[in-house]
Amino acid sequence: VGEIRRFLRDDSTIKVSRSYKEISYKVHKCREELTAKLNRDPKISEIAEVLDLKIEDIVTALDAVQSPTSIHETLYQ
Amino acid sequence: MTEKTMNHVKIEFSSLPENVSLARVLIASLVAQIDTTLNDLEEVKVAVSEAVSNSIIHGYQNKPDGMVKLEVFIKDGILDITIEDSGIGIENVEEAMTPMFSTIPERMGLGFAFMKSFMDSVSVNSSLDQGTKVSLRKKIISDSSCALMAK
Amino acid sequence: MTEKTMNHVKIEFSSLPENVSLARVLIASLVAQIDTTLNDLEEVKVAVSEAVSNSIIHGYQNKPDGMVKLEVFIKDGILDITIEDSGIGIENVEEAMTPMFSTIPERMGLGFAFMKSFMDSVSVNSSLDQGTKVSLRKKIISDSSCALMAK
Ligand SMILES: Nc1ncnc2c1ncn2[C@@H]1O[C@H](COP(=O)(O)OP(=O)(O)O)[C@@H](O)[C@H]1O
Ligand SMILES: Nc1ncnc2c1ncn2[C@@H]1O[C@H](COP(=O)(O)OP(=O)(O)O)[C@@H](O)[C@H]1O
Ligand SMILES: [Mg+2]
Ligand SMILES: [Mg+2]
Repeated sequence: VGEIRRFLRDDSTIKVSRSYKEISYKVHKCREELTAKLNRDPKISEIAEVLDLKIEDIVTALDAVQSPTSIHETLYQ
Repeated sequence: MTEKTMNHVKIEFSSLPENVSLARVLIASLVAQIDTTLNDLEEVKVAVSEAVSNSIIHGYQNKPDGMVKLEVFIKDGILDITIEDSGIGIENVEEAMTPMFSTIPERMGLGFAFMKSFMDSVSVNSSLDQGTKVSLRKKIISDSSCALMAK
Repeated sequence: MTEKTMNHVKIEFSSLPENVSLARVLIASLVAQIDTTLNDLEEVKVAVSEAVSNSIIHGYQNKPDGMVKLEVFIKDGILDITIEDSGIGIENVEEAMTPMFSTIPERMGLGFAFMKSFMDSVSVNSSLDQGTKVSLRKKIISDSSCALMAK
């Protein structure tokens, strides 16, 4: 078991996940920069390429740090 | 391209408020499979959240023992989504879809308005005491970019 | 606490390689509803990815027209997950679960070993030409922290 764990840590598919907050910040910044450069809203894949992130991580990070929307607030009220 | 974006996903989950976020993450990660913008992604997420919250809040009146179904087809750059509950149903669909109409005084009554403004089409089927099915459609990829990517 | 962590989710999706990531995102967002560590989260994600990839690669032999089912129950801090396909099935389950065993020479044959090392229990039901069902279980929250949170 120990060996498998060590193996996993070294495996490139399981990079230590950077904090969602950090990813989310970078994604928004990158989107602004690319929008200015390309003169259009960039594709998610373009942002992923520039930041060297998996689309999966971008999607998860964006949702994880989202400020509670009115929907969520009303759900809990 | 056609082959690559063809996908079919069906999910059913308990009518818990925390599952709104589950539905958001799910739809986001599906839409992200189509090569699209963050803006499209946000719009679809909001539309789906609104429909799923409606099923939980209105359909099941916040009781956690209902099940909400979400089904997604992706084909040729078109996204077809249905959100279904077996809750109380809607008496007058047309009235319910009117902006600012809500049966709960504190609510804004803008859920259907968001769905209509963010998706290409919204249709609602509902029967009292049987449940509600909302169908949403949006073209994500234009034919030209489809053709381009098929190369 | 009990009430809050009780959840039930069923999903079915096309046997496409990109849906492995869908399953990962889904399970991550579900497990994150339980107040757990990133380590637990990573472990469950790996176990689920391995089982889902097996269904796609081995069960459906990479054909995209199969459906993979994933069902998750969360109750009292225990996570029960099943991954099911209607693919080719496994002839000898015991042999298949042996570390380093693979029917595809280039593969490492460690999928089941990962599942066993990351989950508390792994059981496999399979019939040739009928399909395979993998059941995974993991206790995420200890009784003491459960009691703490119930306050
Ligand atoms: N799934 C549903 N089941 C029962 N009633 C619903 C459902 N969805 C919407 N409704 C009804 O339609 C009305 C308008 O919905 P919406 O535009 O989302 O506004 P709001 O949710 O703020 O009330 C709701 O107040 C409710 O009466
Ligand atoms: N869902 C499945 N359907 C059919 N065969 C399977 C399935 N899951 C696993 N197997 C068989 O079990 C073997 C071992 O699986 P695993 O430990 O994940 O290693 P690997 O995927 O690297 O081959 C596979 O090579 C395959 O023959
Ligand atoms: Mg609403
Ligand atoms: Mg495997």
